[in-house]
Amino acid sequence: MEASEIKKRLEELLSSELVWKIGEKQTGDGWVEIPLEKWTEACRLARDDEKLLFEFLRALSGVDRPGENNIELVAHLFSYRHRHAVVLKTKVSRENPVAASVCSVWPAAEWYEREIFDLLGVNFREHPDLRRILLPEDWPGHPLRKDYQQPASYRGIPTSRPAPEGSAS
Amino acid sequence: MRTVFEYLKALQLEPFWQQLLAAAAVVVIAALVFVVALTIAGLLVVVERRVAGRVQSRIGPNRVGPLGLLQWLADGLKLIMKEDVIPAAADQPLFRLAPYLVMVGVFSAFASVPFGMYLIAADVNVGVLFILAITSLGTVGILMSGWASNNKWSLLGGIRSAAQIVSYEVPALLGALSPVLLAGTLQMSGTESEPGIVALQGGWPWQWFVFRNPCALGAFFVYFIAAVAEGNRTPFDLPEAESELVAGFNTEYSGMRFAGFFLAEFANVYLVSAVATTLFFGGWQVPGLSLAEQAGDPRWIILGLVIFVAKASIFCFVIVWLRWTLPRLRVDQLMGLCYRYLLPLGLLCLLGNAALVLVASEGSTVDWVLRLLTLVPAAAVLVLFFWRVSYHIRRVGDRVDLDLLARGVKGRFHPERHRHYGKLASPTGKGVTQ
Amino acid sequence: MSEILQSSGERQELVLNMGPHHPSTHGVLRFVVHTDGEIMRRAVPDIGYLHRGLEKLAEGCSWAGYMPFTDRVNYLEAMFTNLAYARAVEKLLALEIPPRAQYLRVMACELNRIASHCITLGCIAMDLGAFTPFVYLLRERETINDLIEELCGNRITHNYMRIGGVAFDVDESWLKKVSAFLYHFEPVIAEFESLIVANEILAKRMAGVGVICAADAVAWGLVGPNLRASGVDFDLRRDQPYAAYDGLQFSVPVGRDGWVHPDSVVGDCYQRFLVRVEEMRQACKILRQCIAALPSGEIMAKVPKALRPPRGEAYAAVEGARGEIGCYVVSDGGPQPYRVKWRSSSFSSMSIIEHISRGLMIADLVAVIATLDVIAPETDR
Amino acid sequence: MKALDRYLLPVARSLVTIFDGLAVTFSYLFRRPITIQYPDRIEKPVADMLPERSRGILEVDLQICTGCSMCAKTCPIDCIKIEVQSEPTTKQRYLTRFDIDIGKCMFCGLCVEACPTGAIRHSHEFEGTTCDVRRLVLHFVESARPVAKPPKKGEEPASPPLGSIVRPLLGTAFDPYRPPKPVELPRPAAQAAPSETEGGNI
Repeated sequence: MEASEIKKRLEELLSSELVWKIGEKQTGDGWVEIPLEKWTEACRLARDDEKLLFEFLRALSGVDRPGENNIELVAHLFSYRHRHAVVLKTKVSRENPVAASVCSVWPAAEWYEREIFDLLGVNFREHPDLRRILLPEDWPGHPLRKDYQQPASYRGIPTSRPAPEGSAS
Repeated sequence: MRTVFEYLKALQLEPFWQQLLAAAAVVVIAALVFVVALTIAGLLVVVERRVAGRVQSRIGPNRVGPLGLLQWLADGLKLIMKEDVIPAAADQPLFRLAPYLVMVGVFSAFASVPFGMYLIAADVNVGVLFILAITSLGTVGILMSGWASNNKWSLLGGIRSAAQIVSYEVPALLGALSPVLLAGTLQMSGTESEPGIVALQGGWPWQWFVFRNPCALGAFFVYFIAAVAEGNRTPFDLPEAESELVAGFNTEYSGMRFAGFFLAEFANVYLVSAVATTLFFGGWQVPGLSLAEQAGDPRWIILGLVIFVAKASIFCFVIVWLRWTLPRLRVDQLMGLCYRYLLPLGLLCLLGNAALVLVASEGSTVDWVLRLLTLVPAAAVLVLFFWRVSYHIRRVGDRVDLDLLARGVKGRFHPERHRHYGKLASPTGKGVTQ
Repeated sequence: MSEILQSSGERQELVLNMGPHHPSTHGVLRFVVHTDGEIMRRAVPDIGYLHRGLEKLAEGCSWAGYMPFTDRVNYLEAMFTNLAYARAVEKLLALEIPPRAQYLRVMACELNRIASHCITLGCIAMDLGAFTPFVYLLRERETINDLIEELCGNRITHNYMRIGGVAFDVDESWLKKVSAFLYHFEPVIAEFESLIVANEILAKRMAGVGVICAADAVAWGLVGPNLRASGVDFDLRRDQPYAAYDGLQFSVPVGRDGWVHPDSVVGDCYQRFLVRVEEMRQACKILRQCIAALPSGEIMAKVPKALRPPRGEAYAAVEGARGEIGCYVVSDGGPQPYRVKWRSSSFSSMSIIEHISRGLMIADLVAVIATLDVIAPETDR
Repeated sequence: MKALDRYLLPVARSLVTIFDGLAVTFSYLFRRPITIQYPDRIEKPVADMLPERSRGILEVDLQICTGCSMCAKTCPIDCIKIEVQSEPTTKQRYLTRFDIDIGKCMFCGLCVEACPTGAIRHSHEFEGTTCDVRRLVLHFVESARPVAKPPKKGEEPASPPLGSIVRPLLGTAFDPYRPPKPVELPRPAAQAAPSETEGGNI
């Protein structure tokens, strides 16, 4: 199914107006904007509906947009049976980033959401085991945020090696 | 004059000097056997690494000494100089004692290994029983090292090896009983006056116990597989399975103590092959000569020694070769193999031997038929094996040293030398000989 | 020894710490294994030891300058990660790639796939105790690395692809060397099969162990050989062809019951092992077709020196040796990528280990990790 | 019979497969090993064995370096540092510093592609072990050199053989670290002009 048909199908299921967007010169992938409160429901419908059958969560990534003061959750979905793909997006406010978890829809999302929590600081409600996955438990801050300052040292270990005397930077 | 003690008795000294000299003789012989066993274990380490290298199309140690034969001295020195770390929370006394128990278990068994006609430290009349009993002392040492190093991995390694060695004792014993049954005595070497297992076999293959009848061949396989398992060698090296248990029971050991475990393992490999040659392949018997002729001339005794060492090293090669070919069994499969396959086969071969010994007396036509019945299939398998080896060489090309970038170096992939160089690969073409 | 036996209700449990320096965890991974004797209750993976922040690094590089970093996402599949990033940015720029560059990309990727499978199959055999097959396949991998070194100058971190095409062209002698290698390598695969693949001990160690059904595989996001071994017949190169794959004929091996060994079930370790052996043979077939059909012409599209893709985002996926490697690129029109996200196959196959590790033995956990082919750098990025 | 099959078939299969596996390993005893016994038992130095495009340690042919520092700009990790000072009186621009920190370099080859005159290139040297990390910074400029004009198409000067520039700089592993001597401009006039550095983003 084409991207527009998928969007129409989703609108029927969610019974609410959705927006389909694409990049500046119509290059790259288009995506469907989902309101935050309908995020889990939209994902469940996308997986279970006969016409869509997106049972494969290809990737769940977070993009920090300090300009628009929100963090985007981007889900790339793919269906093995219908061989079609879609990109769903939702926006989470940057001050108290809390979103509903989609672990119940795709078990694969559990680790993706833990990574987004770890690197971007987005909390997920009813996530079975939300804790940092890549960084140590007590690492200050969330690195993938645009305004992240690298701490000078962690538990006494310097995080950057001084360039040897005479080197470039 | 068969043993040193008769020679001493002939000197007619006073009893005090008599006992002193006898004690000194015992100490000298024990030291001699220990040194021989140590050098054999050391050489076996180098042989294993050379064979492993050659099997994996690489070279193996060739820098220390001629052809790398002194590599084991270099390793030994290194291990002696290395710091001997004892973990803080380890159970000190047990930790220190464990390697000695394992070494005692293996090296003392060399006492009754018949290197030559008279070249045996103690030709006790319960030779086979002594060897199989003393080697299981190693289990205590391994369990002790597993527990004492206070490391979860070694604990698992220790428990696994205890279960393995104890359960493989039984098939090893059953396998060893068949030649004892054929010979009628437990004595390992023996002479024409009081015949032992080797003395009762002849020099030619059809006179060996292993080809006496098919059940004896089966008993050999049972014994060999069980003995390899008892020595913790692949495909049964569960206790120190590198990939699962890091290094099993000897994880925490270093320096001289680790060398103890290491040498004990290789001495055990030689012990297994020595016992296999003695029991099944007519140890030091020189083909074509009767016992009397061999006893007469010391040159034949030396030839017997050479023959024995040659046969034992063939089995050492087989054990080493198994290690670099086969994957490892899981613990439950290991136990299953022992109880479900080796035990019944061992019993079957023992009963079969007993029955056939009753039916076929020595030298009767039935006896000859049985010997041919085992010798011919064994020879056929050997010929099939060498044909299969030549097939593998022909398939990939006799020389793997193709030097892709014409670096002018012997050992790499030479596209120009490849017989199909110059023609572009056809889209549907198959490999050279599919 | 008291702290070893933590009592947890009905039977005491031994908590083992497998890793991060453990011979069978490839690279730096750690498993906290709760075992009851030999049988495992739970194996909780702990990743992050090799997290280098490659996604944060992208925000500091120029578009073309990030290419060398893509080699380091997965050091066994540098060509595939190069291609994923290059295709994502080309999708944003809507670039047309010359056909010769497409074929060169396919050849480089297939060579890299064979090298990566050599490591994987060797590691599976080595973890189960057979060290020799590992050395044989490493010897063949040396030859492939030499071929790639002659192509692009580096054995492992190739940095061969550029946005808009490839960096170096090939000549006749290189094609002849690849052909000579193919003639030499196909019988070596057959020899590997007769040495270890059908081996009863190996089969017994892997058949029926760590079974992953098709639904679980899709739900947990398994891709590539792991997915095909569970019976899902999907391959990006055939179903969503990119580069020059649509013109090439090759078959995609899929797991089935009783393949080679009667006890083997769809989705178990043994099927994952067999799928990779067959894929190596198919990669040789693809290479042969590419050598025959290599068009002449340009190897690089016209790309401005200071690259500024239009604002927008693109996701491009490539069928790597371990399955789909996706690169999600977001551009805000500036000279530097705004956000790069790597969809790595090891990350998702790592997440399923805890789910299937109940009831396995420790030796089986080693087999499961090896056949799922989990690579630490790709998991942590 | 089913149970008997399940009992005996594995035995048959294992005998056949182990037999064949042993045949393969035994066949390797008759084939030649492929080990290259680096570093001492090889016919020619490894640097000559490497293919032509092999990316080893960087070296700069200062005869044709125009000091444009394109390479410093394209390097993703900024490990190239160039300083060009112009002589106030004669307005002649001098290369006073060209350092490459080989400890940071990842041999990606982007600088070689960016260089218009092909001055910077990858030698086939790779044996750069040192005991002091400071010796990994290679200083190509000892005395101030006038910046070269971009050569005309025909007569490029003969470039020195690959690796000959960088091998003396690498030296052996145990050479002690000697800090680079500061490079002064040649002073036809009395006082030295204040140096304005251009290029080489620090």
